[in-house]
Amino acid sequence: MKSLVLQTATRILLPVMLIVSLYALIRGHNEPGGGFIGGLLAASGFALYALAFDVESARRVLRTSPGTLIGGGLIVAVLSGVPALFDGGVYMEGRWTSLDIPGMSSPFKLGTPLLFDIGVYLVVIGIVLLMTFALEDRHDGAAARN
Amino acid sequence: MTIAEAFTWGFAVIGAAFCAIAAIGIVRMPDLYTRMQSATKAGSLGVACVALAAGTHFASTIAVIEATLVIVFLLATAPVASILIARAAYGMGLPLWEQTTRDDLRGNLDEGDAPRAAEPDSKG
Amino acid sequence: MIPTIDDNVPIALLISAALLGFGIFVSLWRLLAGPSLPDRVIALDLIGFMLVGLMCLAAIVTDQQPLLSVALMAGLILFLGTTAFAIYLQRRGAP
Amino acid sequence: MLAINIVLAVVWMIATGSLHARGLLVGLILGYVLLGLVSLVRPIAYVRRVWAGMVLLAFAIYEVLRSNLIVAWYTVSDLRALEPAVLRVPLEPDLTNGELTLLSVLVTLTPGTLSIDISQDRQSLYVHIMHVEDPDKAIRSITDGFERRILEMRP
Amino acid sequence: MIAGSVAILVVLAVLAPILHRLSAWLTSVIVAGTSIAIGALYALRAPEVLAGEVFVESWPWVEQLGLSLSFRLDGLSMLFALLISVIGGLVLLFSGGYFRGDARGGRFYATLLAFMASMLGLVVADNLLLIFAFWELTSITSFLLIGFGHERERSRWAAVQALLVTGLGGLVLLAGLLLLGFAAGTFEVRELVDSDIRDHALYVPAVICVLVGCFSKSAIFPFHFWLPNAMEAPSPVSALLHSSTMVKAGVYLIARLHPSVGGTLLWDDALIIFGGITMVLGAFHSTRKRALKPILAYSTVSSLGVLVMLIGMGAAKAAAAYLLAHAMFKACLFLAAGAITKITGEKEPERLGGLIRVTPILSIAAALGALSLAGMFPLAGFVGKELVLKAGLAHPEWATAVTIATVVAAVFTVMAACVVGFRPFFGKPADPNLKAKPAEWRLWLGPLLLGIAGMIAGVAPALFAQPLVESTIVSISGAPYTGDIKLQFAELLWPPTTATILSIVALTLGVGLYAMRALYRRITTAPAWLAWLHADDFYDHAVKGSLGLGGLTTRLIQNGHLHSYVRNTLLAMVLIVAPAVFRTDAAEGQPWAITFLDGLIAVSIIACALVSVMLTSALAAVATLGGIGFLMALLFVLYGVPDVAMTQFAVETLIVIIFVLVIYHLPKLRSLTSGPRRATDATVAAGFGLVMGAFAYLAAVRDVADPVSEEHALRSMPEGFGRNIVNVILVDFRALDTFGEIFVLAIAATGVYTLLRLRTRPEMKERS
Amino acid sequence: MALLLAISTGVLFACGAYMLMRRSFVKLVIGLVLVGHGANLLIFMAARPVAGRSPLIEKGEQTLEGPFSDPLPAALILTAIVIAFGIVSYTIVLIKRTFQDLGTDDLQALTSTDR
Amino acid sequence: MLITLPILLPLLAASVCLLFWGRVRLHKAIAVLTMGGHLWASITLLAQVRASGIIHADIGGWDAPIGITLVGDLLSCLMALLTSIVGFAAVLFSCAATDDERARFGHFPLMLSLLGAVSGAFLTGDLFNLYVWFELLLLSSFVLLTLGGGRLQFEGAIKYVTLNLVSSMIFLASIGVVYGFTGTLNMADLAVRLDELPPADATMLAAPLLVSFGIKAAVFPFFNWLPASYHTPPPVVSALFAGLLTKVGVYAVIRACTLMFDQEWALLGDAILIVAGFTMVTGVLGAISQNDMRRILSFHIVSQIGYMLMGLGVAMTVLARGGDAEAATLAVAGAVFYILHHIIVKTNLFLVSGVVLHATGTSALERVSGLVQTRPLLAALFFVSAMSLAGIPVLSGFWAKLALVRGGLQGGAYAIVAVALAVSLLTLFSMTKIWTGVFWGDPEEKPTDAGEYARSESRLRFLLVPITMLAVLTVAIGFGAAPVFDFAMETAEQLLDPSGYIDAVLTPLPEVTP
Ligand code: NA
Ligand code: NA
Repeated sequence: MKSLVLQTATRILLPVMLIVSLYALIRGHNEPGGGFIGGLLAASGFALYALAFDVESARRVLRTSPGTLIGGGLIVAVLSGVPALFDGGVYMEGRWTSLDIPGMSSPFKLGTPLLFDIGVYLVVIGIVLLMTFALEDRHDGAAARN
Repeated sequence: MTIAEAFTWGFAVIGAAFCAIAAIGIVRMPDLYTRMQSATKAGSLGVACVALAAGTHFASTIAVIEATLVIVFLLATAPVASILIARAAYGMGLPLWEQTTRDDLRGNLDEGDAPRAAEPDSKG
Repeated sequence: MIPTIDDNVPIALLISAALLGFGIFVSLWRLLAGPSLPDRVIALDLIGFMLVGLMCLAAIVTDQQPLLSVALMAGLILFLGTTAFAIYLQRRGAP
Repeated sequence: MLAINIVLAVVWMIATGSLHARGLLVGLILGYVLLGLVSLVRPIAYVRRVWAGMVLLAFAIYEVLRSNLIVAWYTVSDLRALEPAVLRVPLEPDLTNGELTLLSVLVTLTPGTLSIDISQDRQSLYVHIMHVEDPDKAIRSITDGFERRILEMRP
Repeated sequence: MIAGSVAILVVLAVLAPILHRLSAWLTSVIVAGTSIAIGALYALRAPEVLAGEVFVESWPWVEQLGLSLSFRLDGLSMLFALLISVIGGLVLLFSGGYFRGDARGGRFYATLLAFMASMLGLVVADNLLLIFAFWELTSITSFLLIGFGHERERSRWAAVQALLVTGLGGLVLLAGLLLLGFAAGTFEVRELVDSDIRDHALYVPAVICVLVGCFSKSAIFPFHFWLPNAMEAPSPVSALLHSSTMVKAGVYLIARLHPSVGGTLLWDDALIIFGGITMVLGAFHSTRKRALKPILAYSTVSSLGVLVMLIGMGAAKAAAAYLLAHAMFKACLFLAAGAITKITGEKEPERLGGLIRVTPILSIAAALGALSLAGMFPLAGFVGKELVLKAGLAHPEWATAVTIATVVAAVFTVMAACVVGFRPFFGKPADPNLKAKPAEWRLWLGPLLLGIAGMIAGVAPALFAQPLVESTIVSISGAPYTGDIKLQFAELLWPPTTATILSIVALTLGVGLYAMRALYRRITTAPAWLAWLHADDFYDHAVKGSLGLGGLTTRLIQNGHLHSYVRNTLLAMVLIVAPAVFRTDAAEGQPWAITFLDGLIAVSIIACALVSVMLTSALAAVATLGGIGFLMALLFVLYGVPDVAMTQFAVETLIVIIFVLVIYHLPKLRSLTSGPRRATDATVAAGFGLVMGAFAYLAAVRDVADPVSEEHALRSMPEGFGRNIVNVILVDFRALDTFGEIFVLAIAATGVYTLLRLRTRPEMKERS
Repeated sequence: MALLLAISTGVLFACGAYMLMRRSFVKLVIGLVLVGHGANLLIFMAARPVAGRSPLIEKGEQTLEGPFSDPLPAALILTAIVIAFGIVSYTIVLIKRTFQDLGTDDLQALTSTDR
Repeated sequence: MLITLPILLPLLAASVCLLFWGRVRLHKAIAVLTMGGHLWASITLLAQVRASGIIHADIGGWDAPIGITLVGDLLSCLMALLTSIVGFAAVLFSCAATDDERARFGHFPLMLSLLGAVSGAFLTGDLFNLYVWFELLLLSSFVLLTLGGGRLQFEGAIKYVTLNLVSSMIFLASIGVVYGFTGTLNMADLAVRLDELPPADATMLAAPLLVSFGIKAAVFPFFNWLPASYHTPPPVVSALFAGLLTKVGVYAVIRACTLMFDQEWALLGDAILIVAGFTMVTGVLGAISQNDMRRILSFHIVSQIGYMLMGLGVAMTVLARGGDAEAATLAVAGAVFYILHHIIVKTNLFLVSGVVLHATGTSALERVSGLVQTRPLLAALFFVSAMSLAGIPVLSGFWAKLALVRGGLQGGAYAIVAVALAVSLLTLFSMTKIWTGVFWGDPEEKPTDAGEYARSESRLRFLLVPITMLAVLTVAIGFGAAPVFDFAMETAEQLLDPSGYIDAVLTPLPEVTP
């Protein structure tokens, strides 16, 4: 069944959840939050969309496939540990740079751990969606994941 | 006790009280629909009050905005959830309380989908 | 050393916590007793609400603003869970 | 959608801790882009509806507070006095999705009333009411209260 | 050179199948030639060895285990090496005829050569563990040889039986050899003599283990039953394995160890008793068998018993002479028997006859072998038997028993010799239309040479028998050679002794028994009481017993029910862990103060858990689980770990969603189990809960002064640039955990996806 | 509190174990979830958490003063929760698929792989 | 840096495969290349550790015990090397044996993630990190087991999943308790801190940990999940499981006992010996009672786990009672050699069973016969591996058995040696059961049809490539036993003297200035 109320609410909630998820991701290093929670929030938004509308619509809104998110996220996470290797560090050793983003009061500390967290974020979105989409999608037999 | 503290404590106690009432309601009320009435409204209002208390307690911009967001989300999502459950419960044939005086919906519940969307993209 | 929070928590906040705790406990009864599934779902929903409330309250008591954003996120996700239950109920009700 | 855009911008400001104009601007742009991403932006002017919206908000808050107290009273009072009912509220024929949603949400948010269903033909809203003494009056209070004010918000 | 000879055979074994594909004929000649050449190589060393010189070659291998590549050539080794290579060569030649036109020939050569290599290695090895290694290899290669005709069920069964019996012995032997090595402090056989092992505490177990191993290999009672069954092997195999080589491995090892280990009451008496029993039993059984090879097999069993007994009696001279004689006549007879079967297709001597007209040379060869077996002068067998009788008569303690047993065995042996060696050639065929084709040269050459060799050994021992026997005596007795050995039959015959008389008596009685064999067989075949002598049943019972035990335990433990698996696992866990928990006094330390909310949460969690067990609606149970999750989240919030609380909250919700999306396909929960079972389960579960609860309490009251997380708190901000310590731990301090965890998630999602999407054919399952 | 929460932990483990020994697929998963909660609670207790004090460093500070909840077990629990999420989701779908393919949700009927 | 490669390479490759989902040929190429790299890395790592002692990498640059440390000592590097060998063979085998449908649905990335997780479990020096790798390898194995499965796979999987998750939960809870008692997770640091506790407390912490490892290692009485499931998935998956998964449990037991829980070795050692004895016996009894090649082999895994534990148990009891230190070292060396040998041979036997299955459609003894005639090379390869498994000289299994028996006898552990020898006979028996059932007999008698397992003859020939590799390896180890055993002895010495490990890990690495 599709509920009109739910659909309307979802269209409003999705962007909010995405913003909140990014919020959780970015500030996770300093406040409660992080890649997991951010990812779960974002994924919840899309999952809600899939529940309220249908999987096809959710896929369209997502614009990419969960599989790509997983693969990409994993690769980001794996590679985030590599930079330190170039200057004699250990794998996953943090490498930091200060980024002066316009609109930010203090310089933003950008480092490989954050990159790692972004990888986590993407993976979590990917896996939750891969599962919920697969569970919700009634059109069986479609082998393509991408 | 400052004024701000008074507000904080006041809102907190009121909110908590509403929550407690909601909980009592959910236990005491005779059928699902009346229980939902009690739970959704008193509950969300109660939590909203506590959130408001938090906003006044910290009294920083961010805290206020966050508290506001909590309130808005709660007040926006709680009814939606209630509507969904109510319709589902009715669809399941969950009986109304015997003292219910009138039931206009009986026999009129549309099986299948909700109203067809007016806007072309509402189905995504 | 026995770790505890500060003893001088305002009485009002303690009362609030007690009320919320009472509320959760009472709602649990509905969650556990049912009788119907929707009853349990709304009980769970309400418990979730009160948890959000408790988080806000905890933020006040411990003077930790970050807990407020936890409450925010919890509130968002709570909705998703209830929605899923509702959709399940709908599907089971009208297969 | 402007409202959402603003909300997003504010969230952005909190997130980055940049509470000034530049932050707001970045937030607005970011929010717009994000909204674009989820294909929700409709370029419509909203300004005219702000006032009506505020009126609605005030009314809703009032209603919520008032009726919450009533329900609180119901809760602790003798339940046998209650006379609940499920009533059909006839609707204006051309309500948009948003308006329908808003209406049923507001009805639900108000203690004592709970929307259950909107009929497929979008003509009726079924509402569960906790205590009904006069069904017609109850229905009228909904159509005159929320529905009218929502319609006033129309562009 | 010693190791090289083994290596040559190995190489040959590898090459043989390839060669065989090119030319079967050439292969048979090459392998036989090489084998005999190896014999010649050893023979070249004979003068030095016979002069008492000992050749040693030694390379280190796995020193920590005591295994070195040590080889030694002394008299005993020389005798065996010559037997293996020469008889092996003849057998290989014979095989060329036996497997003519058979594509399996290449495989056969490979296996047989591999066996010969193992056997040769065994007799020249000078390290206890190296001996064991070759020992096991002979078991395996003989397994393949016995089962060469694996299309037949009986053949497979016999191969497995031989392998298991010798394998069992081998394992016991391993223990024995190791113990021996520990007792001696060395694993080099040549160094054993110098050690004082007979007084060592490990001596008795070591000897028992070694003897069990040797007995099993050499088919000594009570392991005698496998050898006759092994006659399923092709005749050339029987000729080699069961006359002169494999079954002699046990005898060889006993002889090899005798100087350094023997001489104690335990050792000597065990050898005499078990050897004697085997001698009589084998000879008796040989008279009861109908087919050629079983008769020869039991006769071999008897001979092995004789050898073991002789060593136990310290009769090195008799042992050496008999060993040599037996190798020649038994190989001759096995080959002859194989040839007979090959040319007539018959196996039972009673149905054969008159083959003298078809294959005169083979007949002569067989007659020579049979006469030698019967102990007729002037053949080698006569010398052997005389010496055996003399040794028996001379023994200080066992003279009477041994002599009687020897005579009885001799009577049976004579009869068997007549049946095998004369009946097919000189008797009348049961079936007048018996068709026989003449034997080709490769079929008769081997037997003939062996028969003639036996005669030469008897008539002119100085040619090769005397020196071989003499040097072997030195090796067996461990004492310097005293030079009073008489192998000339004339010297043995005159002046006549008790032994001579007994020998003649036995011969006469044996021939008489042969004459009355129809009556004799009626007497010995009929009674069922003789069945116990047949140990096959015992083996079968043992195998069936182990299979049954296996089946029973497996049905008990691996009964297919997840319920009992979980219950047993948890029960065992409780039984192991609970004592470990309750024997400590770890419950010191200070419990926390209780607060109102903590208590409430704890009680609520308990209530939710208990209710979730009792609910019959799956969804309701899921909702209850959600309740527990929320309560946990609350606990996390109250105790200041907001990240965990948030994660718990989100995960709980997602699990509920997945549950909800899946569960409505599933039927309602029911109470299916019986009351007693529920009670058992509840008890086990309660025990599990008790243990884990105890752990929780103990861990909670324990206060660690300096947990590693103090460092995290100190370094999170200055070095990790994050104020949220939990997050810094997750993405920096312990990022590798998170790293693994996102892979867990990715794989879980992939799993869910494949479970839902990949629907292969429903018949995609094992057809069993 | 320690004792009471320890009892809760024990009850979670016990109930989980009991559910693992039932015959229904769904109860199996419920059992897993319960046991997982028990394990998390146990880790949580082992850390001797400090009521209310989050392991969050104040803005502008470099280190955290005074008693605070041990952040390491928190990180462990977080990881464990997420891993359990992955595993439980997989298991839920596994039982669904098994039910579909086998047509039963009775664990007692699953004996063909061991015979 | 090298030490991270055995973990990173397969996982990165798995990620790339997940990104390019469904591209079978790409997956195959990536998998083969990755395992080649893994092999190279493991060999180099082992050589390096042997040359210059225990190495470790503090991941993230945080000194132990703050961060997670990967530790390469001889044992862990050996296990990593074995992982690459088995993985390489399995990947090669999969290239020809796996059907397209299965390959499209992630067979290769799943295998790679399994191999990465196994490597992680071997190389990590952190208790909780070990848990994480355990979970990853478990989950990968779950999915591999059920991928495209039918009834049997699901049935097996449910048992496998349930019992292994019980183990995981016990492990997880134990980690919590251990942290509560010691405040650390780094194994070297734990070794130090556990010694400060009363011995009984340390043993109490050891008990649940060892139980959970015991479940993973499939020891008596926890092994039920293994025979219930290992024969159900495609043979290459069984082979991979058979070679590696239980060995992770054994590795964990060895690591825990030698490094951390050396406080009450007499008690623990006795317990381990009892468990080892029952494991050997029940496993082999199960094996001889089966009538299917794969089931026999599955039960054998259980039995042989007992041997590995026996070496450990003998060493512990001997040393705890002041016995012969040489015997203890020999016993542990025997266990190490046994693991080394077993992983190679067991994998190979399962691969052989795979060829049998793909050639005939079944692995049931009574449905197939005479393969020695129709597939002599396969028969020869099986024979070599089977005899090695049974401990026939001079194949690798002989040395393993010899070392264990010698260590046991020398240390005076006669009972367990007697059990080991008896079990070894039954092992031989069950190998002959397979040999006579599958390879001997008249091939005409039981004509077979491979059905859905059918593969083209050229593919079947290709399948022999990895099998030959492994068979050659077991022969080579047999003949080259001296250096290998030297290595095993060194490993044993290192294990029995954990101070080297502890010092290496807890000494911070010198700062590298870029
Ligand atoms: Na503690
Ligand atoms: Na220690």
